Amino acid sequence: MPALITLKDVSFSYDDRPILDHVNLTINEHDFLGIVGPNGGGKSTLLKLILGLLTPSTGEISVFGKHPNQVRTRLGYVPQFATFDSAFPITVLDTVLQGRLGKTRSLLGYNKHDHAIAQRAMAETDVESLQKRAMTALSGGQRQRVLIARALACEPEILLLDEPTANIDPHHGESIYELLHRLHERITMILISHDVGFVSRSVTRVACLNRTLVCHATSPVDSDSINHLYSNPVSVIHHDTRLSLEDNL
Amino acid sequence: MPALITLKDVSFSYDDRPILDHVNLTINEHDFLGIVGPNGGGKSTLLKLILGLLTPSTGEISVFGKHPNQVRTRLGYVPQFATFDSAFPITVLDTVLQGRLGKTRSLLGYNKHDHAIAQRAMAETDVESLQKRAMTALSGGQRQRVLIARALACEPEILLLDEPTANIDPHHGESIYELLHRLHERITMILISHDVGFVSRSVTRVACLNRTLVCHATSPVDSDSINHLYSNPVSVIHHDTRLSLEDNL
Amino acid sequence: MSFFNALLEHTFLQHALFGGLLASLACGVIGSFVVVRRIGYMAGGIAHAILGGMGIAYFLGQQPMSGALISALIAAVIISRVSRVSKHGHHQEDTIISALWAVGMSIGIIFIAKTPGYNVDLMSYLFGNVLMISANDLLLIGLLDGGVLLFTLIYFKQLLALCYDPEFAGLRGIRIEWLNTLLLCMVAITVVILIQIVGLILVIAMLTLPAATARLHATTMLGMMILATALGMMITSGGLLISYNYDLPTGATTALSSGILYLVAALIPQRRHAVK
Amino acid sequence: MSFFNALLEHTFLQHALFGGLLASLACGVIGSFVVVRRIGYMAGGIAHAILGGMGIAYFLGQQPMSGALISALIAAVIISRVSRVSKHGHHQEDTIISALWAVGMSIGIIFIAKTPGYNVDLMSYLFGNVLMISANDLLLIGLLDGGVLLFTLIYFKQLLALCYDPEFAGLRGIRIEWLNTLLLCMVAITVVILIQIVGLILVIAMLTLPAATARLHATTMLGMMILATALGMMITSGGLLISYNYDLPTGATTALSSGILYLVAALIPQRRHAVK
Amino acid sequence: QAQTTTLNIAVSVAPQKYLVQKLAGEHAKVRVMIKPGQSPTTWDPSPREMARFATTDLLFCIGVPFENIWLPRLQNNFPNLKVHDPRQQIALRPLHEHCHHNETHRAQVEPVNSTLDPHIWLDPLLNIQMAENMLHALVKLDPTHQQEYQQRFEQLRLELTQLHLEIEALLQPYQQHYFMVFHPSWGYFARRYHLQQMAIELSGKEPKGAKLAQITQQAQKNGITAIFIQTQFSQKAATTIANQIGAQVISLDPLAEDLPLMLRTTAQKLSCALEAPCPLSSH
Ligand SMILES: Nc1ncnc2c1ncn2[C@@H]1O[C@H](COP(=O)(O)OP(=O)(O)OP(=O)(O)O)[C@@H](O)[C@H]1O
Ligand SMILES: Nc1ncnc2c1ncn2[C@@H]1O[C@H](COP(=O)(O)OP(=O)(O)OP(=O)(O)O)[C@@H](O)[C@H]1O
Ligand SMILES: [Mg+2]
Ligand SMILES: [Mg+2]
Ligand SMILES: [Zn+2]
Repeated sequence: MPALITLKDVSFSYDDRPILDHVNLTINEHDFLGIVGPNGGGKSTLLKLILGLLTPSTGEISVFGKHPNQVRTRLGYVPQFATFDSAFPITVLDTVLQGRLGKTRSLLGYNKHDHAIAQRAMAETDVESLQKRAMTALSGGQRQRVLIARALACEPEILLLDEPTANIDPHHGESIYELLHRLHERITMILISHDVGFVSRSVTRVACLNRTLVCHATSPVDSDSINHLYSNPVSVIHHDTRLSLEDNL
Repeated sequence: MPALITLKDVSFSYDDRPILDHVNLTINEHDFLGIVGPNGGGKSTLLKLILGLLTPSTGEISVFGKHPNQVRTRLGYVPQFATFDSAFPITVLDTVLQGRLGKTRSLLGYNKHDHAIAQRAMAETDVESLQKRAMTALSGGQRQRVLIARALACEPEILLLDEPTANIDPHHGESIYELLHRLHERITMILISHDVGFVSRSVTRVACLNRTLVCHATSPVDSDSINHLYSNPVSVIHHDTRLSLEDNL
Repeated sequence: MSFFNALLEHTFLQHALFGGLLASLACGVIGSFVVVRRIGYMAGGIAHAILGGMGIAYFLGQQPMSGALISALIAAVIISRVSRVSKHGHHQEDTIISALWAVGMSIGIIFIAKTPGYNVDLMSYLFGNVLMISANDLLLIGLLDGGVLLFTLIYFKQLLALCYDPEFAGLRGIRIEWLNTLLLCMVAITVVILIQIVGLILVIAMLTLPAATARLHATTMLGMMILATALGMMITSGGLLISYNYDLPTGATTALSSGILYLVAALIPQRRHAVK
Repeated sequence: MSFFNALLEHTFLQHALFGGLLASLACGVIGSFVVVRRIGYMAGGIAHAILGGMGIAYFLGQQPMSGALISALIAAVIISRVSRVSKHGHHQEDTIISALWAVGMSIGIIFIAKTPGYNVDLMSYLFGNVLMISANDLLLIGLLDGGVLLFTLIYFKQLLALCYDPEFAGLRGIRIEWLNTLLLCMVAITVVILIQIVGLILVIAMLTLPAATARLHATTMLGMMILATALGMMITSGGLLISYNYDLPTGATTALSSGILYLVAALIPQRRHAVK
Repeated sequence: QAQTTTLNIAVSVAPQKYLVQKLAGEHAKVRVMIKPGQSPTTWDPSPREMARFATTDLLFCIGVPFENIWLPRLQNNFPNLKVHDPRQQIALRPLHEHCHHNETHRAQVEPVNSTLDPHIWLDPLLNIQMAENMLHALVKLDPTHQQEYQQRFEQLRLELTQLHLEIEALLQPYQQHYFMVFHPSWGYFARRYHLQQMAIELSGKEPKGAKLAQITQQAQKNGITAIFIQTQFSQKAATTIANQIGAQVISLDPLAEDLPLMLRTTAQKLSCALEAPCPLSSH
């Protein structure tokens, strides 16, 4: 099984403040990696590096064996915060359709196939009924679900999710978990979440990131070991060094 | 005990789409009301009405017996999403100090007292060490905690929190819960959260909002009844009518 | 003589009418981008920035208008390039446009000062007049319309994504720098061509105000473009009619109407309960 | 003759130097607000919008400059008022300023058209020149500086909150509409006063570019204001020196320097890893 | 000692330079304040140019609108700068005359603030008067060369008279003919040679729909065959109107420094244009 994503000795700093420190990570096909860690631990930064939105100070990142910028369209991404102008005149449907960019023909409008996929993505996150609404007229959780639908519409081979269920109500949260579970059969996923319960239920591997990354390596984590890991979730996630985590294991 | 906030028969609609429907609510001193409900249920809208940011279509809202606009400075507010320009050149400290506006002298700069309170607020949400940083240079959860600190610096008599712990890691989430618990002794609070576990542990009353409001009235909810309420959390929160909720009770 | 008789009789009125209608199309489409991208500044800025190119062209003994076009394109490229590398990835085009305004106009003035035997009022090139549109001009606006429509039709989905969420658009493999440059060049060309045909004020008015008015009511870009074009057509023909009947300057009357229309539309309380 | 000898000899050079330094202060402070509020457009817009007031004043036989000042203030009030009621509470000032530009200039043109007699070139009232600053002008800029500093000092914390997060500022009991209007009026007054003393290009350049350059390096508003003022002082005195040494137009040279400084600073890769 | 001093003279517009230079010869260095085509927006002197006003002995103004704004400021900075208005004894005409499109004009009171036409240098004979005024000013400034200045003036008067006669002869056949201009700069010229100037731009204001219609009709009625524009301005608008009425566009430069050449060329171009067959029937 070839590695889809490899990070070799990746470091990154903003303004000389080190954020990531010699991070090594390999993600194989069908992995479902959960990343947990304290606020400011560098989780979002790691995703942005994998997407090629940021460039590592040292080390190397390859995705599908290539430079991240060359394979962008094969990845789907749900950002932690929407980066768009919230007053922009655009409907939910048009937003979700934008996930098709890079997959569909490059000239002229979207075709039927794109629309079908967008509809399916919206159905999966239960925003179908909102599709004609303006993005401005959504509640926080509705907007978040539209962003997930947009990422699904990309038909990505790898899906990167940065706290996708923040602001989402438990019912929809639950159905998003189920959705990710289903998707996991065909898509490789990286999920950042503070929702310990969810992470423990769904992912196959967990990485703890707080400047340095501790990955609970290649053997899929079974439910027991996850439960063990999170028996005292707060202290685990708040470990400041490698050691404290390993103590817990 | 006088009612601090009363909503009488309040309705509200955006563009003729009804969002709130004849909502009645009374909040007394030392109440800690948790509001749960599905995405788009109108929770954020309700807070905005209480703050006077929106005006009800029908019905009346009074806060401290007055029109909301007249008592704004006695309320503290943590919005669901930051409304500011994220590239603005401002430090964390200056942001938190802005909570003092309306409490401090109106001319010239902030005084020592303001600084002391800001420091305390930052300590309470553990962002003291970030105080010299630019707001642009914060992670999602760090920013969220700064917003909570800003609301605390207001020294509000009523604190309105719209999903304050979204994006916050469990450790800090825990300490924010503890903080709110402590504050509850002196501050009346309304909290919107999808975090069922938290709501059940902390609040004295729970309201379910999905266009209509079902409030679990004046008797403080003990831990048992909350547990009962959330025994099957998804179905409870996803009740579409008054009835389904009452079925569950 | 009534306006309609006059219209039948005078070709200049016919040209003004058609010119206005044609210009409304280009302005409605390009203006919608201008408004959502918040670069309403662009028309005024480019208009003044091109003085630099005109000054240099004159110095070299070339046609000022070719200098204007080239410098407008250069300005567009610079705006796109600078906003790309700007610190937070946010577009703060207003500052870059100010910089180009100052730089362009300064270069123009310096070249004027240093050109021996200089005797052209470069500013006069900025003031076209809608009553003096020639048949050639009509053709030119028609071509502009064609170019704008073609460009928008072909790249509509990419342009929409670019304006809405550049980061996401980039992740979907769109070469956003390139497309952004193309869009700004389109704006620059529209501005330069229309300025010398209908004049600076009218370009500023037509490029931003119908689209801004449309935005108050449209929920999609496409709707906004169509509404903006329709409004533009109403305004230009209405402006012509009013100015004829009340003996007022046409350009100013039209610009004034569009400004008033926008301000009134913006001040009328929206149906929803206004955020205080 | 070296620049410094010339400076000792010619009062006009001394006036230019002092005028530039004084103007840098007002521009550094007000310009910082202009930049973070993204209303760099305001200088150009107001400059053209006040033609309306001047036209009316001229029609009524009044001093054009009083008309200019009044209309600038009216424009500021309108901008503040319209942006307040705008649908989403977002400030889209660029469009409102475009509207005022078009409306103001059109009114000017219409009134001039309706004023019997040959028009004075109203535009020429607008354009000061840094080499023609009188002692009175210096006093005026000094007063402006004083007003700006006082205003900023007194209301700094409110202004900061207003620019950063108007919704929150409003919730803290700040009368944001009122303060916003006051701020925009301050900008308008600065623009009108400085335009007739140092000229339009220089005002646009000085009001936005030093502050924008400062923003690339400052993390606080205060730091931005101080840096912007210092940069402005460097640029104006440097511009004067260069223009003297190379025999170039002073206003254009200064504006060009500030533009180039900004563009270079914006293009130099930031220390952090740039977001692509 | 007097022989070695040269006078530093500044003039408002380039044609004035011709007159002063002719009068003062090598005794004066003359510079033009406003280059042709400079507008208040683009007029931006260098410090050295400004410093020269400190050593300028005399400035001849002419009454162009530019001066209203800049002269007071200039004098403010250079309180010793002498400014001389060489327009004494010249009957100035208002820039805008109401007689051209008479049938629609209500009896209008001549407005108080109607601006006077500054283009006196476009009439050879008025130039003689202006030169004479300049002569007096020069003599007052530099009495030692009075003789020489006087002589040079006589020569200039001769030259200009000659020019006048030449133009008069050339334009004699076209008395009362109409010619069309964009900006009404040629009022004095027209008055001198009994021609009728029709301006598209009314009082420097943007033409208006109904007016423009009248003007084009009028132009056709008056048999206009050419529209004269100033080289300084963009030709676009004039070209469009010219196409409308089937006339040609001819560019003239009223601000050229070589005054006689410029006037002569103008007269020739005019006579050519007026010579062309009347296009009345063609439209
Ligand atoms: N500005 C707006 N214009 C029109 N409709 C709006 C606007 N804001 C919100 N809505 C609609 O109002 C309804 C209630 O929104 P609100 O933000 O109050 O929901 P909420 O309960 O806070 O949801 P969430 O849990 O997702 O934050 C939603 O259906 C939303 O689509
Ligand atoms: N644009 C930026 N400039 C400078 N520093 C930044 C920037 N963005 C983030 N940082 C800093 O980098 C560190 C890591 O940020 P990151 O967003 O990756 O954290 P995170 O793990 O996603 O946290 P959270 O759980 O709060 O979202 C933080 O300390 C943050 O302050
Ligand atoms: Mg994050
Ligand atoms: Mg909400
Ligand atoms: Zn201008």
